[in-house]
Amino acid sequence: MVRKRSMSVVAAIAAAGLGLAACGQSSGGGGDTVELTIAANAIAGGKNSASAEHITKWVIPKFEEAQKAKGKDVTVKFVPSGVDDEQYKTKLSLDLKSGKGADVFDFDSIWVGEFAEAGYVKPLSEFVGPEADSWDGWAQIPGAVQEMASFNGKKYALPVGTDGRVLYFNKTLFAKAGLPADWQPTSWQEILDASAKLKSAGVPVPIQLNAGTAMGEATSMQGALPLLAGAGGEVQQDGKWSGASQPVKDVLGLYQKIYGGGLGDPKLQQEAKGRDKSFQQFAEGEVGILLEGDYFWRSVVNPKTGVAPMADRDQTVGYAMIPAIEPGKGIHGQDFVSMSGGGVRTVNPNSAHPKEAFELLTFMLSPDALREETKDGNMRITPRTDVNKEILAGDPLLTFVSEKVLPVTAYRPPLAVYTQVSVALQEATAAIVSGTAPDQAAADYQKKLEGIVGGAGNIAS
Amino acid sequence: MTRFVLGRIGFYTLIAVLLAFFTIPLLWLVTAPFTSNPTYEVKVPDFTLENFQAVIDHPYALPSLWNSVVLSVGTALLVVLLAALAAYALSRVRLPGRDALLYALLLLSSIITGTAAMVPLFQLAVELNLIDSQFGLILILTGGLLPAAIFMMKDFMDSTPKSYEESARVFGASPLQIVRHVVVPLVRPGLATIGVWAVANVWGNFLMPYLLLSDVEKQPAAVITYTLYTEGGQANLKMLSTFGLLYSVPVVLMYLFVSKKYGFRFHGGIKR
Amino acid sequence: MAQATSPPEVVQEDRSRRGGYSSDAAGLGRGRAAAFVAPALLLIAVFLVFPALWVLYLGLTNYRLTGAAAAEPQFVGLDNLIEAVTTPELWNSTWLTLQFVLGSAVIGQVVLGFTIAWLMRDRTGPLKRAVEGLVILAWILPSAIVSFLWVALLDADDGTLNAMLGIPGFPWLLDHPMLSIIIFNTWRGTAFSMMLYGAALGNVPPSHLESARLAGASGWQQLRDVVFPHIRGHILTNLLLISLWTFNDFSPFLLTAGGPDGRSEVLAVHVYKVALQSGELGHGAAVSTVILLINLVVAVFYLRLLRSKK
Amino acid sequence: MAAIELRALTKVYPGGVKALDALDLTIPEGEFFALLGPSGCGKTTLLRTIAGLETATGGAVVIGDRDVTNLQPGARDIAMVFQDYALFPHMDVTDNIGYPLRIKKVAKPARREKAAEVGARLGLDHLMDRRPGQLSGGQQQRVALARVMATQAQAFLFDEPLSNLDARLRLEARTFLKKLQRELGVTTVFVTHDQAEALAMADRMAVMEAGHIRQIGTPAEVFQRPANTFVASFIGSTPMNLLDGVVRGDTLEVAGHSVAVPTSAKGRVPDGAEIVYGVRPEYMTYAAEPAEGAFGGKVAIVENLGATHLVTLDVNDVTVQAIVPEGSEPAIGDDGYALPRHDRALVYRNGELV
Repeated sequence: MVRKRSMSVVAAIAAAGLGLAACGQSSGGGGDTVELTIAANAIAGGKNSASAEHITKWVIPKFEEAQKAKGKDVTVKFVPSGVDDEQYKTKLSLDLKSGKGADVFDFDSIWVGEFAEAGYVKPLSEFVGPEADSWDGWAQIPGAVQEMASFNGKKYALPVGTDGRVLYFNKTLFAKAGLPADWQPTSWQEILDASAKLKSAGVPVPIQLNAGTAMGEATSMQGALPLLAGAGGEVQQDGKWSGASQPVKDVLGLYQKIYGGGLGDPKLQQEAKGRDKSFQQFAEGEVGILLEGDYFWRSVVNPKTGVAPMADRDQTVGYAMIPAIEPGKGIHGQDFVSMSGGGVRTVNPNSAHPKEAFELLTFMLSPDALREETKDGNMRITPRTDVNKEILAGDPLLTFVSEKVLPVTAYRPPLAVYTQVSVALQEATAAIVSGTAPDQAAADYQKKLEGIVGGAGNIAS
Repeated sequence: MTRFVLGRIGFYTLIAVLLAFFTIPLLWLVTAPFTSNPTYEVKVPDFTLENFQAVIDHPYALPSLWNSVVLSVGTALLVVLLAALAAYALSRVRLPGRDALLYALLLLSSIITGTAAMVPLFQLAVELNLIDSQFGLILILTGGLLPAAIFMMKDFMDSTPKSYEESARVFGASPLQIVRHVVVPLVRPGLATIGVWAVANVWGNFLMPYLLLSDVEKQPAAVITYTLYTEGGQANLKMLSTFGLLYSVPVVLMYLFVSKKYGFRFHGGIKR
Repeated sequence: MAQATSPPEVVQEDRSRRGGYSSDAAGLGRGRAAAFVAPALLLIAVFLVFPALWVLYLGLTNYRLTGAAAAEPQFVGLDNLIEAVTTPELWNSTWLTLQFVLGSAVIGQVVLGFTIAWLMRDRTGPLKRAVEGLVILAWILPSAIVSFLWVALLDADDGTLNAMLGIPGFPWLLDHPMLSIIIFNTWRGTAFSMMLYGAALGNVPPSHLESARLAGASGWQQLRDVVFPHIRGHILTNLLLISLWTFNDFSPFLLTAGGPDGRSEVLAVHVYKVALQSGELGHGAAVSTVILLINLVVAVFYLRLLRSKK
Repeated sequence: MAAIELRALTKVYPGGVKALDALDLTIPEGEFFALLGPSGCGKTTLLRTIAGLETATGGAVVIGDRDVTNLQPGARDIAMVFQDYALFPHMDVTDNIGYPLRIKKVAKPARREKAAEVGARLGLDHLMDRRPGQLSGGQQQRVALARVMATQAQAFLFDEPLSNLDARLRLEARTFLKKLQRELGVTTVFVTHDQAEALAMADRMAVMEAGHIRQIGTPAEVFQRPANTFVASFIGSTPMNLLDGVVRGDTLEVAGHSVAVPTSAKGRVPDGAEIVYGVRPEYMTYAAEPAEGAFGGKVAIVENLGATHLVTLDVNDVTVQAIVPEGSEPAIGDDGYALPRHDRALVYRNGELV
């Protein structure tokens, strides 16, 4: 008797374990009501809190209302996240691979290519219909920004925003070093000269140029890549990757002059939380020049909501465009360069209601929605020129970026292998910081590159 | 006598050093939450409570603590129950290949905690329809913790004298009665140890809950902690430190409760 | 074994069970023992063995999280494995991991954990609770928060440690990355060993210690002659588990991000970088396989070491 | 109360070690029976096989009128006291004593009542709320006994019940146990390696060696007439003198002396046979003067046994021992003579008693 009972108890526990779980879920999407979900790496009270609140408090009720007016019963649910980009990407990939995921989701434009190759996203016109191409908003989005959401000439998503990188500088320190408050260098040498003056004026960190692997992608975006563009190079061009080329050597040479010449703090580049510290140091007036994105202005030194707030930001923080190595020697013969990234938003190819989902997509990029989203100090550069003109007026830096920087900016190649190339580039800068010669570091970079992109045949040097 | 005094002095010096070693890193956690603008520096706080207000106002922070409790306690109970039964049987009955099997499972369990295992685990969860289910997550976490738990538990089982069970058996107790009346009380410190271990493992686990639970209302505090950053990845130290402090309180309470209730040790006191 | 002359009084049903009940202490028998083990084994089989084997298989493909290789992964055989073991980074990571395991687990956690358990063995009250509580707190705090604590402690300019030692600007994490993560992990993980040894010491009959003390054994002799033999099994388990976990411990990443220049890139961090940051899951799985093999060697080493003394 | 009967009981361990070899034994109802033997002789295995903790490889165990060979221990209606008492450390004395009743689903108040009653009988009434760890060895032993008594089983099995007590307590416990068994009248089998304990307590005893019973009998029988040289050397606080000898007609030639064939062996040993002549030191009369049939030699050692002394004589390079009363012990080096008691001397041939 006892034996039987103990056996059955055990079996019951095991069965309950799997059985219960199996009945735990019910599939959504009933008859008349269209249920949509929208996912973004944003969460109320945390990362990108304002976007999350915009979605839940404005987009969803307004969209549902608008649909109701058209006689459609649509409910939208927001699935928030608030994690590292890599983790968000992992989760998205796993969801999409399994045919799950939200109907509408945000992701980084740099992933468009790899997601498209993996079949996680599809050209919008293929499954949404012709309205994807005929959306009137496209006319308001600059070609370069449209390109961000495209792959192999097809539109996979709608861009939701973009950014640009500039040189920030501390006017107080500049005054101390006898430098002008409207500083605008036109060559790398001028940057080095200014740094040297800051150094003699006793500024602890004359210039902070992100380097090394600890900073991760920040080293590429706020360091190696804009400089590469300034030296007239691109990390990948016409299907060939840039190896130990002259531009790469020039970039590494500049790093060498800064960190070998005592103009930057090499230790800061190696610390795991070095970037956070560089922000704090800038806010505390210890950094003279800093290459950063507009995000730094909006979210780091923002007097109200920043993580390293500067009460006198508008008076103290100056900004300048990133010059080419010498005038006219930048990419496409430019005098000034920058790098941009940005988010895109698309419809899940697995969505049961792609048309409604696309409507939500366009609704969120309507001028009204963008205006609503960017009010109350939550300013950012939207993809629409018409909206930007209107909303950015109050913010000098964003206007500056939108008007001066975006026309000269460049984007990263949207390929899966880029992340590894980026790491190799970061390693090359790390080697410089710890004393390797630029030529040697460039040669090592090329060797590494060959392993990543599949042989020397894919490399131009 | 002097030797005794010296011993006492040595003992308390050692304890003081240990306490310092374990306390000093925690200083930040007790100062930063009460500081208006915390940095990576331990400063005398200005004793503001606004950070706590911010955490209380956070829509997901406090509920996520409850989710953590559900996940970790659920996993711990399941781990302790299943590991105790299995370890007892393995300790008392020689099943063929027992030791080799245990070692193999233990080694495999180290793979499962690695980053590379997330794809198989995710797809498995999808197939079994365990996505977005806290119960499913508990099952998955339990599976990963069981080999080590059985391994530890078996040691505790092995070191209890068999005569207790034989005695109960002669009095007519059934195997389950023996386990309930005799074995479980005897290995209670072991059970408590493994329970706390399981809780600690789940409590800080971020990746699996994040991947397997999409619904933010089901996500534990470890996931919410990760959200307290800006779009550029900068930590919101106000929220992080304060939430971190609140985050650690339930586990400390749980530990104190367990150690008080179950952690006391039994001395057989038989062989004299 | 049967014996023919049973008395007629024998109840008939018992005949069929001749020799059929088990002689283990609790009278479980193999059948019931299997039933006790079954639920745990079921969960392990489904949620551990199966995915683990899947990982081993992934190691033989060029699978990636995204890109074309995600859509149609190719079987590449041992290519990943060969690539993994021929890159110097892997062996650098292995060497660092061995230092990490030996320093923080075997020497740090085990010795410190045992010492605390030993010092606290006969104590009750607030001192014991304070010591144990703090040690446990270090263990159960989520790593996302712990990393901030240690950055605040070890920071070169504003760190508590440098302030206490009066050496502002000393970059612990850069000049001594391995030492830093070893001490960090000792701090973080001692609790487990402390608890395990605490519980194990509770099983050492006090009378054994008394008689050793009466025989004039010194503290060390008591440990060696009475305590260690009694808890040998626990020591083996402890070493095995701690080493295994430390091998796969990812938390150094939070402190040093593997740097500077890979000088603290232990294997778990290496896998994280390969599998998650670069998205090369196939390659990452192959490195996991290598880690598994190294773990196997370590486990066999411990078994030999502690079995031979029996 | 029930008799215990073992029929051709055999226990072979995996690996081929034969712990019990076809044992036959009957223990009548109410008897206090000792299993005695050196360690490893199989006595504990035998007890555990009776209890059902070991499975018999062959043969049968019958308790009362039931063949229990294939019953679980709990179904055999027996109770056992373990060497370490196996008191549950997490239960107080009341719960320990009441545990067998808990298994029998007796309600808690009834359990407590019974435990109190049994506890009082064993003088444990003031200890009922303590845990085993807080009790002395003697108290623990009594709790273990009380727990067994509470079962009202057909038979009690004790595994070395006294070995964990210190020497003084052991004597007390011996008397106590014997008295208790008398009063209860429950068939009791106990295992011991201490022959004095067996002699003192048992109604009857079995002496075991290597899985075999070498002798069964009352303590007096076993002490006075050990059935073989093994039992002879094992029983007795001083070992029996076992001297090699040869039969020469009516006399035996032992250690260079000629002694008469003892009464018990008269006419049962052929001339010229090699025998062993056995006589306990207690049955030797020591004198300083030579006597007819006495072993003469030099005093080698004198050991003080308290009220008596054990004198070891060197008789033509053979050791002969005799017990000497208080006050008449010789000095080392003296000449001495030990005269065996004719009616107590024994002759063994091929190891067996003639």
